[in-house]
Amino acid sequence: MPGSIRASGWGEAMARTIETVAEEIRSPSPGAMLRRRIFGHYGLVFGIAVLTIIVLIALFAPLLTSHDPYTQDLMARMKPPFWMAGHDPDHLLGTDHLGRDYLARLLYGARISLAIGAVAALISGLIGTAMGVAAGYFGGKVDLVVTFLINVRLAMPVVLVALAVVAILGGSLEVVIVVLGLLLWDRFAVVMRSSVMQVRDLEYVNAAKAIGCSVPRIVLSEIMPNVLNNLIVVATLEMAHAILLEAALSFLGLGVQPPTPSWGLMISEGKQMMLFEPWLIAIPGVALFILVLAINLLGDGLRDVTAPENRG
Amino acid sequence: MKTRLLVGSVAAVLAFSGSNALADKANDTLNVAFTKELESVDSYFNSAREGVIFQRSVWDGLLYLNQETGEYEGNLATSWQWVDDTTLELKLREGVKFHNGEEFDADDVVYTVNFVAKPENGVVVQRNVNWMKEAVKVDKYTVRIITNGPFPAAFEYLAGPVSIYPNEYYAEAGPAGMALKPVGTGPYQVESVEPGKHFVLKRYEGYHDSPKGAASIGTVDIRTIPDVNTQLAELFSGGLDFIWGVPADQAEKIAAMGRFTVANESTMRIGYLELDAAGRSGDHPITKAKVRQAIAHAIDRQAIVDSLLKGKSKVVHSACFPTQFGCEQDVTTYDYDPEKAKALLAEAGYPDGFSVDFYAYRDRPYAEAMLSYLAKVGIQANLKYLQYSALRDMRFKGETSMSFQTWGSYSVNDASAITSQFFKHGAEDFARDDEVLAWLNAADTSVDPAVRKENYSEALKKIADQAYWVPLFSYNSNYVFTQDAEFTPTPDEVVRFFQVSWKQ
Amino acid sequence: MSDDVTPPVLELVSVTKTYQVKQGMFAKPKPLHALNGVSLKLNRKDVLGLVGESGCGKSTLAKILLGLEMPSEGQVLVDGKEITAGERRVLARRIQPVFQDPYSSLNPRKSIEDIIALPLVVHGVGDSASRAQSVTKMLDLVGLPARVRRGYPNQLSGGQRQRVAIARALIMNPEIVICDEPTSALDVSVQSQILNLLGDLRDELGLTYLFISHNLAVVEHLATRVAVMYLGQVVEEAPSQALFANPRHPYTQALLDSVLTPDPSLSVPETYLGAAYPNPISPPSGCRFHPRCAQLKDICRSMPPPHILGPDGHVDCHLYAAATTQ
Amino acid sequence: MDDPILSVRHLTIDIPLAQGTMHAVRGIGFDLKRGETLCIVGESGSGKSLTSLAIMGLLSKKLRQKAEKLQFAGLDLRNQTPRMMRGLRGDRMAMIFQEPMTSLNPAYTIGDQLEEAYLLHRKAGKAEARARAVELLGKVGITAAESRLSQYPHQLSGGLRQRVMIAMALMCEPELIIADEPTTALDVTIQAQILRLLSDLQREMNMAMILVTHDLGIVARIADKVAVMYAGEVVEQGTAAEIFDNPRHPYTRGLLRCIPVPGKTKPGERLGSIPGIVPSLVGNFQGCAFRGRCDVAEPICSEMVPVQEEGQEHMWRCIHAAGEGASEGVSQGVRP
Amino acid sequence: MLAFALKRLGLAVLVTLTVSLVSFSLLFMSGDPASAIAGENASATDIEAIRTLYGFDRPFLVQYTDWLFSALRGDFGQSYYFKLPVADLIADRLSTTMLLGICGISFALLTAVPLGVAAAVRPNSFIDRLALFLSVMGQAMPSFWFGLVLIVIFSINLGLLPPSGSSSWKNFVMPTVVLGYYAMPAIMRLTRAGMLEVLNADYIRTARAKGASEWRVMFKHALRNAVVPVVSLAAVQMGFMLGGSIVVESIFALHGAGYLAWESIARNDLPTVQALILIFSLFYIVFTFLSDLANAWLDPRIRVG
Repeated sequence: MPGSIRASGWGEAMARTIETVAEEIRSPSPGAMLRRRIFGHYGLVFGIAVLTIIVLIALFAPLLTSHDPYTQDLMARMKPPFWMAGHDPDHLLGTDHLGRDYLARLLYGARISLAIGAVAALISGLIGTAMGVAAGYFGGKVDLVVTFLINVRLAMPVVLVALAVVAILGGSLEVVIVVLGLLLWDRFAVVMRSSVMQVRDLEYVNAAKAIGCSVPRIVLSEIMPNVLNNLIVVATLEMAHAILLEAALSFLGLGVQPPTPSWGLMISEGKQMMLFEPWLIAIPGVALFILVLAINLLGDGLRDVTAPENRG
Repeated sequence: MKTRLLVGSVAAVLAFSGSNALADKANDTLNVAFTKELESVDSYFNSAREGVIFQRSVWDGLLYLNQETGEYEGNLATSWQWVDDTTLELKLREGVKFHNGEEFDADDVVYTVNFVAKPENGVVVQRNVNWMKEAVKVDKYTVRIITNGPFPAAFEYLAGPVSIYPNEYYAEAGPAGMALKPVGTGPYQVESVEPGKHFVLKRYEGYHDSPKGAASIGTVDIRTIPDVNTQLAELFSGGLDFIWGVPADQAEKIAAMGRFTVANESTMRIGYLELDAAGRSGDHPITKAKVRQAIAHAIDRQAIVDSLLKGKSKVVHSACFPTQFGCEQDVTTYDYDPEKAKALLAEAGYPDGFSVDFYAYRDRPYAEAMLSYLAKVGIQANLKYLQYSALRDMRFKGETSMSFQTWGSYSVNDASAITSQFFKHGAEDFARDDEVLAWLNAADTSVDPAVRKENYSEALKKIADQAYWVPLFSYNSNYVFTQDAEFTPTPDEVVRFFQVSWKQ
Repeated sequence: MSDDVTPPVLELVSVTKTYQVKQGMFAKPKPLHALNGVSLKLNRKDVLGLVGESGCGKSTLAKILLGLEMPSEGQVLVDGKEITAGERRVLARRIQPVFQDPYSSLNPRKSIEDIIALPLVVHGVGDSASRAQSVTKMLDLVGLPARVRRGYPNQLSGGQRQRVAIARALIMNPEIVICDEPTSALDVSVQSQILNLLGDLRDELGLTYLFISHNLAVVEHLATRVAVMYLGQVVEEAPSQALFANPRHPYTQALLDSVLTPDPSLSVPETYLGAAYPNPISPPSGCRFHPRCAQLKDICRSMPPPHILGPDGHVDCHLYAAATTQ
Repeated sequence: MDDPILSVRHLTIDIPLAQGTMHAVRGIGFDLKRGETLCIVGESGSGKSLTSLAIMGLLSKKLRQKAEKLQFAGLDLRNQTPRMMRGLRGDRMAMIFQEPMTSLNPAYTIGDQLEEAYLLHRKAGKAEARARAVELLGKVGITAAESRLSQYPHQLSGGLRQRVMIAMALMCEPELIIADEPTTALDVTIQAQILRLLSDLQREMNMAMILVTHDLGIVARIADKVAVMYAGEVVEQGTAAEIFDNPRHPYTRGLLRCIPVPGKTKPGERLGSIPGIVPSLVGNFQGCAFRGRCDVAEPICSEMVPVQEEGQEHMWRCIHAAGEGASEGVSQGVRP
Repeated sequence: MLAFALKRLGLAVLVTLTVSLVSFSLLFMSGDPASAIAGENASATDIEAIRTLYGFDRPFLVQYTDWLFSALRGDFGQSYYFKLPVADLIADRLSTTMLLGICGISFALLTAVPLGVAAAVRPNSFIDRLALFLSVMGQAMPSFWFGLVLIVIFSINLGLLPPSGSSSWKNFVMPTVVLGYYAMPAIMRLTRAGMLEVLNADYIRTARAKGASEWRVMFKHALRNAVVPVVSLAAVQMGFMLGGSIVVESIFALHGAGYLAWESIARNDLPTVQALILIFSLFYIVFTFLSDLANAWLDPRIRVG
């Protein structure tokens, strides 16, 4: 079949083209380039490292401490942590106001914070992505409706509504997660809408349509992979947002309920004694700060490496 | 609203130029903090502790309870006697003037009593006033108060929550006006009110010769600061002189600092577990007496008192505050005995324990501590921490099987203020014990102290036997104030500003 | 060519596409006639060059042919049978696109093999082994080495990408390829390679092209027939040689005049297309070209031009109305 | 013979990249006299736009730029302070960019932007600047110039915007105008108009013009002199007639064979092509950059590239003299 | 421009209505408001009487429309808790919150915009890294924690600033910093990203080619265009801030609307909560509306058809 081409005068030239192509293909694949960029980005590496450590801590909390985070000992309350005088070597980070091991609560608390962040981001991600993608892909009336809903959602004061709902339903871990999940979808919707709009008009999407791809296939296989980086970035930021909001709700007394060892709750409980035993809020506060910092750095880093020209 | 907003903003900006009134002995101002926003300073239209404190300083009752002797003394009344079981005649003090200059006489008493006794006027705490039917003027300085049936505790209320208002002013201003510009006869007059936020009291120079005694400090500046930490921060940085309700741990630390006086006094408030023995919330293990007794044995109340409440708190065994009239102390007690608790549970058919919702509205650490004790004997209690009104709603509907409650009896030193409140088949009665009801009815309506005492005793004994309640502990309050001030707290948890003075 | 036995592979019968353009909150949306009664025929192995300025409706036409848009009025016939809205997949097997920008026409997240094989996957043709084989064949056909298949679009040059796009278009053995400015984003040295490839493939596979371009030199080189569009209408259509040798419509003439051949002895031509391209929402009355026409007559302002059929093609212009009626 | 207004010798531009230094422009040079038009022609990545930006002093500070000589109207541009360069830009040398859609600031009116170009360099009042703006809008063929002044860029079509850009460049009657692909984004019909306008104005105002383009058609029609750039070098330079009628460098010849020429190339006929792609300019580079794509390359091409000259103006970089061996293996030439 | 404004206004009204419906139904489901009005220690019959007196037994839509039409007249009903008109109550508290919001957003803008511009002009410089560091810190720092830390440092340890109250400008320093720092990172990042993008725009090159000075390029040509999204974001942040002042107000005992909201939720004071949700939403809507108008004014592509 390509005989005619080979036979033609520029067969040799064609052969050389192929050689150049062979050279050219040494430039790395998108995955390899991504890996290369990731490891050149300190913030991202730090974020990944810290987050990995925290996830491992959460997973293996029972192996890291022999204490149970719920067992109280009223005779051994508020023992100071190891760097202070009078500490108990059995409780490295001391004990809280009910004599529970602070280290154990901190370690198990990682589970709570991560679960809240991850599940809330997942719920809001599903809602927001569905809405954003629908609006971005179909445009027109669908877009009008979604944009309107986004506006309504943005107009509602999150903290206030979350407080009200939690006050109504009572603050269990599940309620807090669901409420946050139902409230934090706006950024997903906004970002997905605009990213999908950008991709929607690219020619490879038209090509896929012309090939005869169904709408679900176009969305899932042509559009989503190209907006996934934005989705992941938003997901990390919203995860951090959810963790901070839970902490704020717990701080205001309308979040996760005790004795759940949530970091926000630990700050809220430790706050009572903060002027005398500052470490009670310093320890969970710093843990929370580091977790959120790591997640944010991860998100920022991902944004940088997937769109290096758009750091901001 | 827009214009008002604007004006408000401007005013707030202008206020920047003013400086923070510095608190101290030097300018004779006592700076104190309320923890809760007071819904209304009209003493009949709030139900908060802060309201009681405010009321005691601004208004007077007809009688006065001497905290040291426990005797009733005349305040706005000079003498009083029961004409019959339901009629109390009082002679009023002459020459008393309200803060606005209005003269005090029988008309004021009649107007006040008749106003508050009418349920449709919506006095918030009805039990403070609903025992009165009406007041009748006999002459300018003599009135009769007619009660709805015999009411032995009447003096307690007349010396407490029933404050006398100026009839002319109140008729005109009403509760709304009174809330913004309160007028009374008390040792302090109100200089300014920013609802919920900020109140300034000035010594009433024309205060009559009351057993309360005249105020010593010129100005009391009250701000609402919800957060204990902020209160402490203000205290440390000199913005406040006097706070109370300081949690035990903090009070201990402050006492150790030596910069402030820390005083501890018990209060009439007790904490208890309310158990749904009657099964109002459905069929669950708690309807079984053995289970309730197991719960009583499971909780180390002494440890909670020693570690968490501290101060003058004590473990209580009876469903009332020990000093209250009729509060029988010789009742069945339940020691901390987890093994026995487990055995009782096994006997009741729950060798592996059970799971139950545990409601609470305050003192989360105490609730958590109890949770942990219950867990040790196999009772998996899930804490549901609600706002007071929400929890009360649920309790009224009988939806709670177990809740951690507290009750302060309005500082009324009589068992009727607590036991009768909760065991007379009302919405908050989870025992529904007819026998108890009968005893309490007898005790509440008799004027014979012996009869009352005996009936209360029977009721309380049965309550303890059946473990309808698990009485836990009495509360205490910590008062922290500048070393310049002198103050002796009272067990009724009422801060009487007029009894605070500067150290000489 | 006008054999009555075999209908044209592709035929458009007075296709009109109208968009509603919003003019503000209270104003009623106004109709924009992107296509206004366009009729075209493509016979097998034809290369129909479609030329015109941006905004004339070339791309809308391509979208309709690809089934990306449905005509507001008129019919699209394939082998004489009308294609309805539900039959996009039928269309997809027979008509395939090659787009202008090789950088945005390939999904950057997919490997070259996945991109080329996508039509097979979508239409459920063959198993993965036979698909891989087809991909190899197509790579060879468009002159790319087989190892490219594992690569990603970002690893290829513009010309190579356009070859991938062509491979994807051809893998389903379509009859018609819609080339929408396929070389305008490429350097000249690469453009010639792609043009040669398209020519070779047409010879070899018997393809029919609709070749949209603003580069008249390229059109003249490749097309067998040319249609000139102006404001949603085909104002002239003729066999390529005839049209370039003897442009009849003043607009076609102006277009041809604008072509800058690399001849240093000539200077920049004067095109007389003084006025700007009109706003398609409010097209000029009469002959839509009249405001820019160098041979304007009074009748052009008020009367739409007649549709004058030539021996093989047509021209819509008042200039020739007299000639035919006479 | 008058002195050249612009004289460039051995201009190099290096771009520091993560992988190494990219030698984007490698020692180019040319002279340009008043009233002359130089076309720099080349494919994407050949360094033609960088060259024009370098002359304007608009290169990003991250790029390293060197030249043996960079003289404009007797001034050594290499040691002008930024402030002095600003004084030259827009006044004595001006530039027109490729994208008229994005080259005008969307936030300001046409009038504001035109007047700014004048007010930055002339001690003049707003009224004078305005009058000048109206005058130039008329000159670039915009009717109703007064009313256009208060319009915003988005209200104009692409062709009109490019006319505005030209008017803006001419506000101070510059001696040198650099047009970087000024018609690439425009329709063919508009392209001809704009080019005609540019060459008319250039003649009228006796400016020197550098026109950067990849379109040989434009080059042929407008250039006095042509510089063909490939991989950062000028591979061939000469008058338009010499370049088109007597191309010497294999790349130039290849380019000319690639484009179909109506009336010369037979329709449907196979076009010439230049296989392969531009080599990477990152790192050190030796020898002829074109050798990988060249039909007539020889082993020696990897070591040296001699500069050959013919007459006064025609020069090319290749080991081969005048078309020697160039016709083998390739069938189509430009000329029959 | 007028059509644009009207269209935006129509949208704003629709959003307001929807928010009010959502918040009303949300709280409608929250259970029986009668018990909240009754206060502590009320009996079951008291509560029943209140229920019929206030009309809580009426159908949802009737109650909603009733509430809505009163709200349109500025009557949000009586606070269950304070027994005062909600409108008066909120008007009283809002001044503090507004002041706090204005101070907060000013602080955020005054720090974020210069930092963002400086960071964009010198990418990867010290100032860029400092800006990034500050914004990363700001995003990760729980504001309640930050507030507590500030109190410990500036009130307790240094004794410079009062920890609570609203009587002097000193009282607003820490709340302003805490609230402003919450909004700062987003504004800083957007300014930086916007400036970077605009600085790469073709028209910036055009301005330079005209011979405009860097200063002029930066402030006349670049910032004008980069500031457009920043205005929107600042409006959004301002809206969020007013709603988010709950935490700050409760820490610093500022009796503003945020604190009122928190307490009202705790007290089940529905009319107040409903009114506050609506008013916070309204603020957001008004701010975004104003910012859209400002943007239309800044960006002629919106203003001039």
